[in-house]
Amino acid sequence: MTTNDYVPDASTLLEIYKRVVLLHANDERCRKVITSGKIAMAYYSYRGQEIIPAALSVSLREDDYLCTIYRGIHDMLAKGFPLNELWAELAGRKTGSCKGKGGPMHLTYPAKGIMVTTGVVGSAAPIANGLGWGIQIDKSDRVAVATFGDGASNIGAVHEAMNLASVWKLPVIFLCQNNLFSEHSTYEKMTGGERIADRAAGYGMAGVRVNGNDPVAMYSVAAEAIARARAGEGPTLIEAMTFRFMGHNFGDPGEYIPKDMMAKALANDPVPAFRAKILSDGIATEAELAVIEADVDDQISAAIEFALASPWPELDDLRHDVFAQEIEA
Amino acid sequence: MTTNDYVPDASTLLEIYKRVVLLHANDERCRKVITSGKIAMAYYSYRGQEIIPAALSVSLREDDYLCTIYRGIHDMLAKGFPLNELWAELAGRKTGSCKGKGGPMHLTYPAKGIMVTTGVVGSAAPIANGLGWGIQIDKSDRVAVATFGDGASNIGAVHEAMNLASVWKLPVIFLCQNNLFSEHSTYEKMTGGERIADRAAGYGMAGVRVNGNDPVAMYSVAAEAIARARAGEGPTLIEAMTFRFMGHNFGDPGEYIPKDMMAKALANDPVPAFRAKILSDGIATEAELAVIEADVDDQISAAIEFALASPWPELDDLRHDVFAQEIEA
Amino acid sequence: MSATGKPTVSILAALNKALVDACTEDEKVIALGEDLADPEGGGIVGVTRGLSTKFGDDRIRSTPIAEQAIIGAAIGASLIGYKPVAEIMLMNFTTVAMDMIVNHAAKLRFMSGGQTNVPIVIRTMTGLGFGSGGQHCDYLEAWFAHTAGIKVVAASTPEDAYGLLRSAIDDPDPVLMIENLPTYFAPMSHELPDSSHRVPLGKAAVQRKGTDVTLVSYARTAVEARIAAEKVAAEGISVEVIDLRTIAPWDRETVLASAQKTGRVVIAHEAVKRHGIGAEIAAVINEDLFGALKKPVKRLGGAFAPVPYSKPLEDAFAPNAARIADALIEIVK
Amino acid sequence: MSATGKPTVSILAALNKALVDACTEDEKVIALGEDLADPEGGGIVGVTRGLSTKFGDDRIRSTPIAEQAIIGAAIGASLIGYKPVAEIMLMNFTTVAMDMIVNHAAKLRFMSGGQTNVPIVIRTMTGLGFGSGGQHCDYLEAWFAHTAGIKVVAASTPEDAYGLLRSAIDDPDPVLMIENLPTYFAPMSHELPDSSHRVPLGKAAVQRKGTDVTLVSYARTAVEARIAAEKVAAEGISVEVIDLRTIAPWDRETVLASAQKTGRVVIAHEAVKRHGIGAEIAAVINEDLFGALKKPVKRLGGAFAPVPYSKPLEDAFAPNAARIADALIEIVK
Ligand SMILES: Cc1ncc(C[n+]2csc(CCOP(=O)(O)OP(=O)(O)O)c2C)c(N)n1
Ligand SMILES: Cc1ncc(C[n+]2csc(CCOP(=O)(O)OP(=O)(O)O)c2C)c(N)n1
Ligand SMILES: [Mg+2]
Ligand SMILES: [Mg+2]
Repeated sequence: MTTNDYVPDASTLLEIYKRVVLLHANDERCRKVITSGKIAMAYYSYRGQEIIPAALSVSLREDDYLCTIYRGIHDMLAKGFPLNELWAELAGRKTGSCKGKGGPMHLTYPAKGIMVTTGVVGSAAPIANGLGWGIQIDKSDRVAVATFGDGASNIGAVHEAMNLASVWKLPVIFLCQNNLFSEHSTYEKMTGGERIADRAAGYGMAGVRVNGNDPVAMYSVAAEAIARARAGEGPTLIEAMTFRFMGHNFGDPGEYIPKDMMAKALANDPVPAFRAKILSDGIATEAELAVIEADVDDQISAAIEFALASPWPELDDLRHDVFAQEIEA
Repeated sequence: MTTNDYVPDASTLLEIYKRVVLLHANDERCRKVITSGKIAMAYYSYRGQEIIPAALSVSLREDDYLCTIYRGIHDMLAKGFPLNELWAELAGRKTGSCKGKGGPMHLTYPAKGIMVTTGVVGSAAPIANGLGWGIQIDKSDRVAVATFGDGASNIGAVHEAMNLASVWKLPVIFLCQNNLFSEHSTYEKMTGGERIADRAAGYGMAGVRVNGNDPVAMYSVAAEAIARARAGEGPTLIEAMTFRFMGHNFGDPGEYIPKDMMAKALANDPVPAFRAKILSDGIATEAELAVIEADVDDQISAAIEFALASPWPELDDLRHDVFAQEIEA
Repeated sequence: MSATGKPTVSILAALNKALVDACTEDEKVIALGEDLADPEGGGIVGVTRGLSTKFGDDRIRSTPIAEQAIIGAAIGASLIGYKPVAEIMLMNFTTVAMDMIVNHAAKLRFMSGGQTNVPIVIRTMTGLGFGSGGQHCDYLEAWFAHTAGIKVVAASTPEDAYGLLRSAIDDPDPVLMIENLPTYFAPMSHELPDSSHRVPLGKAAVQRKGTDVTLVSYARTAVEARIAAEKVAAEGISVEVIDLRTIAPWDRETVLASAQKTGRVVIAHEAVKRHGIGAEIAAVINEDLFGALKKPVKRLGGAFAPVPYSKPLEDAFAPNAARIADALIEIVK
Repeated sequence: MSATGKPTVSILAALNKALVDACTEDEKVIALGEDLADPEGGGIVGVTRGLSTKFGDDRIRSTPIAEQAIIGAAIGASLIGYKPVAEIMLMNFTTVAMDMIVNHAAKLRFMSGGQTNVPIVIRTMTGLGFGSGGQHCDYLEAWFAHTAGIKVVAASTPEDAYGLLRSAIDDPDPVLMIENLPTYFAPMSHELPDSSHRVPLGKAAVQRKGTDVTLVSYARTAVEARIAAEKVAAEGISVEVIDLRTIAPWDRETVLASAQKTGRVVIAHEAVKRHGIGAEIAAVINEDLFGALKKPVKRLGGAFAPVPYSKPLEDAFAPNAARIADALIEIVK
């Protein structure tokens, strides 16, 4: 783990934890709601990866940009995606952020800088560069974050994007959430080289591997990269080590995951560990955390109610938003 | 420059020089013939890069494979592409290796292991992997060479290919001929990182930068990489530093090339330098070289005559070689 | 696998057997793709399950997520005598490999003057029905049909799935096989095809004889077409149901003969209607049977929009049995 | 630029002025592509020459050879208010960027429910005539016309080149502009268009009025079409020449009205005939004018083969003025 000047104070850690609570609770609810049959959707649980976006996002502003992937609801909630618009979109309702047209793999909410969610591996990175280019022309200190998985590091789009970001010195953070698996394939088997972070050197770009499940380390590495980008000093590749507890997607029994590997990961579940730290460091009391957690649960319940009470799109909506002009029937 | 156990003896150096003579003379003729109007073709001169394939190819066998690019006639001649079939193809005649259908950018000659010439930047590399995969299944000690330029190092296909070659430990040599330009763009401006060779580390692959204009250094680096591949020890990325004297393609005045850069390059033209070394090392006499050079000129003249005397394809040929079955008119 | 009682054989099972039989009969048949080998689950839906265990890691390989590298490796191996079956998990991901497929696989035979050829099969999966939205269920066959040098096939029965895949592997040129996700699993047949079974490329199947109207479709839409034909039969409409099976080159002879006979043609596919496969077929029918048709050729296809997520919109996107039936009733009016 | 004497204005000059004017009038217009800026020669044929000098390196940028990165950067900048004009040097290289173009640029507006839009222009060059062979001159417009969410335009005159490019830049959605290499340079007009000139997207041009036959084409083929029409006029055949200008969505109204009037239609394009643009147009004409045509719609297009290198084969590949004239004569027989 690298150390730098960016150390989270108590209130920052509490803020990170609050976001973790939201992410953690929302994931649990998604799986519950699918099981209950209330909403049918393709769902890619991020359970186990909550710390990463929570610790990153506290250094981001509303006007910073995010491009994420199908497994990105944690990234988006941390960036401020509102629960009603989220749940209505997951439910395919007209009140969803994308009017029900996008769904879980294409969640978008520009008001909070959430510009693109892609279902195509690697494709968030080249688009984030364009956001960075715009920021550069604007002479602003905003930043753009592209997040993707370990598997995505081996696809062409990510390579092209990192080289361009480096030669253009773009204010882009490439956040690789290395959860050790791409679908059913292990990171070691599919990825040449010791660490994905090492590839940054080949682009003349800053690169760092960090324990993404450690809120302090993740915060400091993210804060440093974001500061670098804001200062116009170019992009950073962050490889955040983590694990996904729930398999690739909802319904994946994960038989391909070695039992001991899973056991070890579960034993190191970062969320309870972080909760314990918050308590032991005296950052918050059990009672205070209970309030935070209950409050989040109520918000999510309300959002689900809102979603399920919302109207479906009309068939006519198929002819809108293809172009600015509507398509004749 | 790296050193290793692979040092070319006198006869090897002479063989390399003989190939250089052929490459050098054929390039001159191509430009002459175009100027004369006898043959109209898109031509990408490799003048200045002759040493690289000459010094590589003496360690290759006929049954090794090559995938190259539009700027690849030097690579192919060094690998044994016969002059008649070459010139007839350049002239678009039925007697050409590709029956006139492929032309200068798609020269192919499997009998000498010349499997693919692509006009798409980067696309030789993924295909070379497949040749390497076949070699692996065959349990043979053949190797496959993919050659491409510095500009190609920034495109996705090359990245995907190098990672796959590394994780599959394929017998593939990735030969990047870094002539400092991609069309009108400089290497420094378009490429992140100090050296392209450094990117190999990110794939867990052997990588080396070498002066491609130095026959001894180029030979040793190539011989080592080929030996590694034959031994089943996996791929190598070779970055061979060189320069192209004639601009991107025939007719490119090259105004974008800094005058001093060009002057310096011309002053270090590797071909006369190598010729001088052959003489000063007493590897051959002036008289012997004169014979070699005259002989090559005669062969090329004969090939051009053969080509220009050859018949054009018939229009019906458009319906053949699309599929094994012919296309109905 | 008894010939009586409920069907037990799915398209997925037929595809799996086709791959097992091909690998068994010819050691030059090899396969690669993401999560394709058994350590990675034998394919995300299991089409390739068991292959790597049976035929070894040299021949059957899982790959990194790198579609250009996947198709490139298939092309290279095919140039030296192998018959690779490459999987592109979903058809939308062919978009990252179009250079390899179109500029290389489809063209190398021609550009080399026949010195080389590319006997690869590219299997890819797609289809509406799972709410996967705009980037996971497009039908893009029209792009490949427009490309000289590659053939395109799709099956709507286990027998055809088996026979087409075997013929595609036997074929000396690249073949793209489109598989439909929602119809992988339903048992449709009683017997797994025997290893000698082949479906010739370029030959359509007349799945139901009829006299009033010709219904041309393929892939999942052919399943819907059969249901629609059954439905309108009750109303006394006799439909000739043609499953193209090979989308490119499509079987002009069979389609034109049927159109000549019935004088009415409906073409239906899940792909976007505009500039879809139906356009070429309709154009050819009109050229060939000018003045001989009783009604203009009717085309049904996907809406001119990306595939929507929301269920009611997704359901409305493409022709189904009900909409095809309506078109059949309307055209015979 | 005198209105008398020989023409002096080429399509290339018109395109260059369109870019200069657009950048001058709107600082949100930016451009990127390989060798596009002046230090790299201002574009390999000079379409973008002078832009980076005039508007600066921030707005006008040369890129590495990385088409996915090029289109991705254009998309990203367009999401936050910029109007990027991205160049893909040759149309065959769109194959490496199809994911960015099709899965992203064309779909983001819809998938985001209209929260975002992608006002980019992709300029790309192609065309037969320089012996560049199988990977450098394909016309692939049919792929994009089949894709909901992106428009496709091509010009055959300097005025249209200017007006289409300006309209494409003004348009709030992605537009693919196909430029023809062989017809860049020939002076065709006397005046460079004025900066207010626009050609509305979706509107075809009737470039010659006629009564016997409707000739539909676009891009370089429209140039050949005008020559062919002139040629057969001598033989007393009156041809109505329509240049689509916008290939997708194409102008049904203009084409159908003309077809209705003449009762005979020839469609010609350089792209491969099978499953080309002509198929959709022919299919629609036949649906709409069923029974009203005097002759079946005739389609001319590229051979079903990769583009060959050898001159005689390349010359034979696609329709030219002579072959179009033959088709016109035959259809009025
Ligand atoms: C170009 C492309 N190829 C294949 C897929 C299918 N696919 C979806 S997710 C996935 C695994 C991605 O793994 P990783 O990048 O590590 O992200 P994670 O899912 O682990 O978060 C694959 C192969 C895809 N979406 N896009
Ligand atoms: C994918 C793709 N993009 C763009 C081009 C156009 N192009 C042809 S050669 C070239 C420059 C390649 O430079 P480099 O890789 O250094 O090879 P060199 O020509 O210097 O040998 C470019 C951009 C292409 N052929 N393919
Ligand atoms: Mg992963
Ligand atoms: Mg170069």
